[in-house]
Amino acid sequence: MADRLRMVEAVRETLRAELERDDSVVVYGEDVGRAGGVFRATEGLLDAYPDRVFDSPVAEAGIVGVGVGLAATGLRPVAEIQFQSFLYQGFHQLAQHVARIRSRTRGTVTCPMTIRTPYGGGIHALELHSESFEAGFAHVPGLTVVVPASPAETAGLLTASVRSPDPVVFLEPTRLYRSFREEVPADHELPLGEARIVDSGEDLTVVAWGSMLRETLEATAELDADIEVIDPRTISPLDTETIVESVRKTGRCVVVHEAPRTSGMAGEIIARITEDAFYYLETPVERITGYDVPVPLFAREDAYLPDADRIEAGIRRVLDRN
Amino acid sequence: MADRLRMVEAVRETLRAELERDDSVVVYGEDVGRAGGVFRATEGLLDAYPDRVFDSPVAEAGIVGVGVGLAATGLRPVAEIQFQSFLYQGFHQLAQHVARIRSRTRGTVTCPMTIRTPYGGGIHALELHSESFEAGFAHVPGLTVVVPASPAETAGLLTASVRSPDPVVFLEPTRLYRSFREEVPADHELPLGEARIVDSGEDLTVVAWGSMLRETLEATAELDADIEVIDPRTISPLDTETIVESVRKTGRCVVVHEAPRTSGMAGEIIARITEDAFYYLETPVERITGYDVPVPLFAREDAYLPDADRIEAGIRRVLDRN
Amino acid sequence: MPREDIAQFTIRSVQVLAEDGTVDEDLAPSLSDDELLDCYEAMKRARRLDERAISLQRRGELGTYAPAIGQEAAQVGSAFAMDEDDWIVPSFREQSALMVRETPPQQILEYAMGMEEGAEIPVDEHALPPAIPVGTQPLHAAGVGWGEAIQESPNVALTYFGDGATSEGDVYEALNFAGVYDAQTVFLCQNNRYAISTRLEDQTAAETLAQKAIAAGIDGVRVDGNDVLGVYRVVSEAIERARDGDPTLVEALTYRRSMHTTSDDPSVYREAAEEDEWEARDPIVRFQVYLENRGLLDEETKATIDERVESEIADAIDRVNAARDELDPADMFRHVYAEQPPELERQAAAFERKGDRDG
Amino acid sequence: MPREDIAQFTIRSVQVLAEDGTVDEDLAPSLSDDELLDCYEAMKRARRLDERAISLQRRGELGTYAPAIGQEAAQVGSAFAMDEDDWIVPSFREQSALMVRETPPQQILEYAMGMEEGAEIPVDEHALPPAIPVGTQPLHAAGVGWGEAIQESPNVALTYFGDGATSEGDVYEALNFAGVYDAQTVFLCQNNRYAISTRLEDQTAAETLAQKAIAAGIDGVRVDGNDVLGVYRVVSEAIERARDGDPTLVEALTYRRSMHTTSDDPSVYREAAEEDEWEARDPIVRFQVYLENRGLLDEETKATIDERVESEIADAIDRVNAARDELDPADMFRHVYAEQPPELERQAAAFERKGDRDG
Ligand SMILES: Cc1ncc(C[n+]2csc(CCOP(=O)(O)OP(=O)(O)O)c2C)c(N)n1
Ligand SMILES: Cc1ncc(C[n+]2csc(CCOP(=O)(O)OP(=O)(O)O)c2C)c(N)n1
Ligand SMILES: [Mg+2]
Ligand SMILES: [Mg+2]
Repeated sequence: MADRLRMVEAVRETLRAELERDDSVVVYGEDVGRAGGVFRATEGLLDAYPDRVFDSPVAEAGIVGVGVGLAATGLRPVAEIQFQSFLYQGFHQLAQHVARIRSRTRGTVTCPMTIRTPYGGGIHALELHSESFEAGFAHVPGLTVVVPASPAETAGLLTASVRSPDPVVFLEPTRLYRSFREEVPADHELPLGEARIVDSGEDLTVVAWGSMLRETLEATAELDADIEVIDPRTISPLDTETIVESVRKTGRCVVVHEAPRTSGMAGEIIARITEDAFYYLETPVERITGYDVPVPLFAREDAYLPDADRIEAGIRRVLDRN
Repeated sequence: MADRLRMVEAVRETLRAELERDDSVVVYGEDVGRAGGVFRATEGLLDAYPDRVFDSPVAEAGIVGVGVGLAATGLRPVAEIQFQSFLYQGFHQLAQHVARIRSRTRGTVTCPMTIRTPYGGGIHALELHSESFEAGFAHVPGLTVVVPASPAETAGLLTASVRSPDPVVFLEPTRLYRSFREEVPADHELPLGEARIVDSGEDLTVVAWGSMLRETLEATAELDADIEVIDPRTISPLDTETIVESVRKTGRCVVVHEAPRTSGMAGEIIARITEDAFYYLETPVERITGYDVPVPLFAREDAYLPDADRIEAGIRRVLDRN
Repeated sequence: MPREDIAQFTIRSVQVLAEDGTVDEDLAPSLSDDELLDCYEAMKRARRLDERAISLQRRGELGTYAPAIGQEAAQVGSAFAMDEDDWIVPSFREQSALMVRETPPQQILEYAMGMEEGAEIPVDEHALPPAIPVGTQPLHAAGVGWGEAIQESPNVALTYFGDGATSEGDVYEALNFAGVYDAQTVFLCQNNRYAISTRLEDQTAAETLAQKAIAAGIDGVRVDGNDVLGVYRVVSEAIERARDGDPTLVEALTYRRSMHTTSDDPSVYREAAEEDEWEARDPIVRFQVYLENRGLLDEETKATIDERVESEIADAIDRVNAARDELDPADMFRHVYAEQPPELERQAAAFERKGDRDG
Repeated sequence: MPREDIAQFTIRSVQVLAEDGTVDEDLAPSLSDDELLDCYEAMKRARRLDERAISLQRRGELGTYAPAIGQEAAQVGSAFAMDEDDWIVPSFREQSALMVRETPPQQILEYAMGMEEGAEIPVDEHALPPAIPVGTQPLHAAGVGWGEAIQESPNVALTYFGDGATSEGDVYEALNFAGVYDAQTVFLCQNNRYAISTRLEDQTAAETLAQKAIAAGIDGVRVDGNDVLGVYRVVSEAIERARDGDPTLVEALTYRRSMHTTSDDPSVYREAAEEDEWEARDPIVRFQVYLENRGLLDEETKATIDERVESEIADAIDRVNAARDELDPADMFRHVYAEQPPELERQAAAFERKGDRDG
């Protein structure tokens, strides 16, 4: 690698590298083989590794469930679910088995499976192609939930996910797949469970991930304030410390996500800040989120998604309060 | 009715009354017919309404999915899922269709379906028979999520759920099914979306639901303080106002749930309190919750579940802080 | 017993209108000349809408669109077999069938423009909106067919899904529920040989899809899906059986001649030669030859039909463009619950005020 | 073509050991006298463990327990057909099969006492823990059988599930995946006629469960599940086919003679007369008659076996009681992730300190 890649290319090159490095890696999912994936994230892999790349039947419970068996035989399953909402079809396999086979067996059977799936809105896709349910996945103990926000981050975090001894739900913001290029180092592995301080600042902390990070950076660029921007990267287990330390320093915080507001991850983050940084808060934490409505079809989608304007307005409100 | 009933009897008598009152009500689910349900919550209903009570195949996606069709033909489906974790098998039908058919069709097709399911721990049941995923369901816009805490509340809320024009996930705490009796008025309907102030008080607010309400009341009975106890009853849409008003008055709050901590409903409640009552808080809100582990098998289950002792200790900490 | 054969099953395939345009007179359905011409016009209308939609999408005026070019016989033939009060339960590729059921092309375009208006169901219309998640809607159709049975109504539900969908557990559960509850449901699987790029042999080891019915103990039959008369006949029979509580799985063997959706490039996963082969088997051409041979279709009639179709679609495009310009985004808050809960009211208000306070 | 039969399927049923204890010599598997006696002892052990477990549960010493009384032939016969390195993928009622695979009765009791220790899998043991959610584990077995195929290993997976499970979409998806990927998997459905209270006719309209294989394009066969030799034979054949990548669904027709679990009262939903009928068809009795007729089993041998089984189980009960007393509840924090994340560490510490600060 070490090339300037788009996010979707970073996915592909990471999978290629992991297939090459480790014979036990198998890649499968709907249309990942001959077509190379509906976003071309697996293009060329079947040709290069014909014995370890497979097109799957259209059956997400199956895709998730067979992973438990593949892993038991010593393989390292890397499955693609074509869109995040269709992981719901396999949610029971995820929650009842993948997430807990380690604890059920006191560590004697494990499931080092990675489930990659395009996630989030902003590409004017069909109904149910734009959801973000990271909070629901994060509520299942045993899962690691990752959302990358750039090509290099994708490579680093996906490498770590494939190598992780635990199951990872790897949520790829479709909106960022082709939106920009970035230098991606070869054999890049980033730690899971560690947030990234994207921008340092003293006045206010913003926590944002996925494509909301980009909107946030657009918003903060407009602002004449010293803002710390944190990308948790791993949604669960969440790196509380980095967030809490930042809020202790800034005393002000805004959390952004595109998932519906109620019961979203912002609630969890606000609770942790309340627990560990309450006395440092100069003003309440705000959250800028999707609304509590199903993501509308694309003609109304832009109205649903938080954008740089809404984030900027939110930051201003929190800065202006005292 | 107007009898002293156990919760499971309140379920049964409510279903009987609704079957009687409204010809469009159909009751179905695994073993609900000839056996009258594994908890006997539907005992006698098949005999009384042989054309509208059905045993279902063991297929939860099916049970949820056919509800969309039944409702389209003008029926009012009341389905039982044998244990809450098995609703995961039908989570996709719930999130992709049941919850959103109204918004997808701009109100021209609706799904007034009630999905009842035993929920929560404390009865020393098998693996995956003790989970509580209310936070995950609450994250799906369009659903109403209800947890009753007593026989009369069960009757009132279940009546409202069956009559609701929107789909309701009705979570019945198994631990309370037979734990006590209560006077249950006939034709009792309680509003959805409204919290109940179980005890009024000035010193501290506790928010708790399901079997955790009982643990909370046990804890507060031990305490020499004036505690306000709120049962939200409807987890989503949540009655923010009642909670916020209470916290504005008491300045202190503890939220209790048995679901795992991370991404649980306590986070959402703390976020709402932060938004609307921050300046009234004398000390951070605490949460007493299940741990971030799969609910263990029953030999270790008591260690997992929050109990009156943990709640009491939590309340004391919050009261003692200043 | 030692070894004993205890159950035997046969899957039958039906064709009425052969590829050369000749008809098996014994099996030919009794359709009037007008009905035959209506059927033809419906197929033409569907084809033309798809073609126009593809070019609108190419010009950026439409979102992702799933054309059914090549599948018109399967959809139109089956939709014609329904009575007015029967239910249509479609997936995302059923514009041909929906238009037979009098969904105006405008609504189809609205949906493709990302407007919920396109999925509004008129009062008393027995239809469900398109299901985007593959294989979910057959359960709804099983529920409809069961609900009608409970209410002793004669109406049946006809649901559409693809070959790929048959791999989803939901479809199997739907067949099984229908069998258990004597649901008044017909399951129409359009086997167009591909699920996006995935060929049938990577989808299942089953040699036919009709045989999936056997697992549920219901009838399964295959029909030539490019033969509109065959589809009409087989589906009519299935509908009649369904009225008596006997559900059927019909496999209509066809071919998706164009892309999976406008986001898809089939040349990545299939040969032009294969596409050419199926061009020769086009369902409209075949039916046209038949109608011409019967003397029902001359150049003038064809031209009249083409013009009518063309202007209907042009009208629809005008109307939908106008509708798009009037779209109120705040509408997304209005249909989540029957009555708006306070928190959602607050969010809607925040949305209108923009920036004053967030959702 | 007009109408043509395009596919034909036959479901066959096998019985080797008849109800009267006579055997079909052509089909009888070649098992040595010792193997036959081992098989008998395994069935007796299973029966006795179930009986003891029920009475322990009645005394409050055990949690919910799912006995397999009446199903010993189906489980023991099939487990005997496996090679040592083959995989067992059980549901929650497979103690008979698990003990053949050398799961000690102690672990089975531990599991029934609510201890995760009971689901620990020894290193190099090819087994998955019991699956509580109905119908989920066949997918794991499809994955195992596919994984072994990918790695060109000869091992197969044998998974157990019930008649009720066949209604779950997951089971169908498992059969279909196995067919597509030539998974080295055998699917053993113990059709014990009930899913808790639900009778087969409320579960599916299919006349056999073996025919569910047809939907996935794999082999399906029925065997008398109370005939240990028949089960052994049919499953052995299926395992051999699976080694070559041909999965099979075997339906073993049997009867659950006792309760669904210790929380269940079958008298609510079935007649004593039916239970009596099946008592007469008990798999152990039938096999015993056969062994006696062959001169392999006299009163003394029977007594020795009974005593051995009795003392093994008594030992297991002692050991598990001791284990229970040493249980560390904090163990629940230890196996959630390979490495404990900080938040969980904090929660575990809070748990130990109790009350200092909550989780
Ligand atoms: C549950 C689910 N999984 C995956 C997808 C993505 N997807 C859309 S169409 C399709 C293939 C469907 O194939 P088929 O059933 O044959 O229907 P066709 O597109 O050929 O009409 C897939 C995988 C989806 N929409 N829903
Ligand atoms: C997904 C799921 N749904 C429901 C249940 C509750 N339940 C436990 S056993 C059972 C019946 C299973 O019947 P069958 O498959 O015939 O197996 P058997 O109990 O007869 O061995 C049910 C419904 C469950 N454990 N999992
Ligand atoms: Mg297809
Ligand atoms: Mg059974």
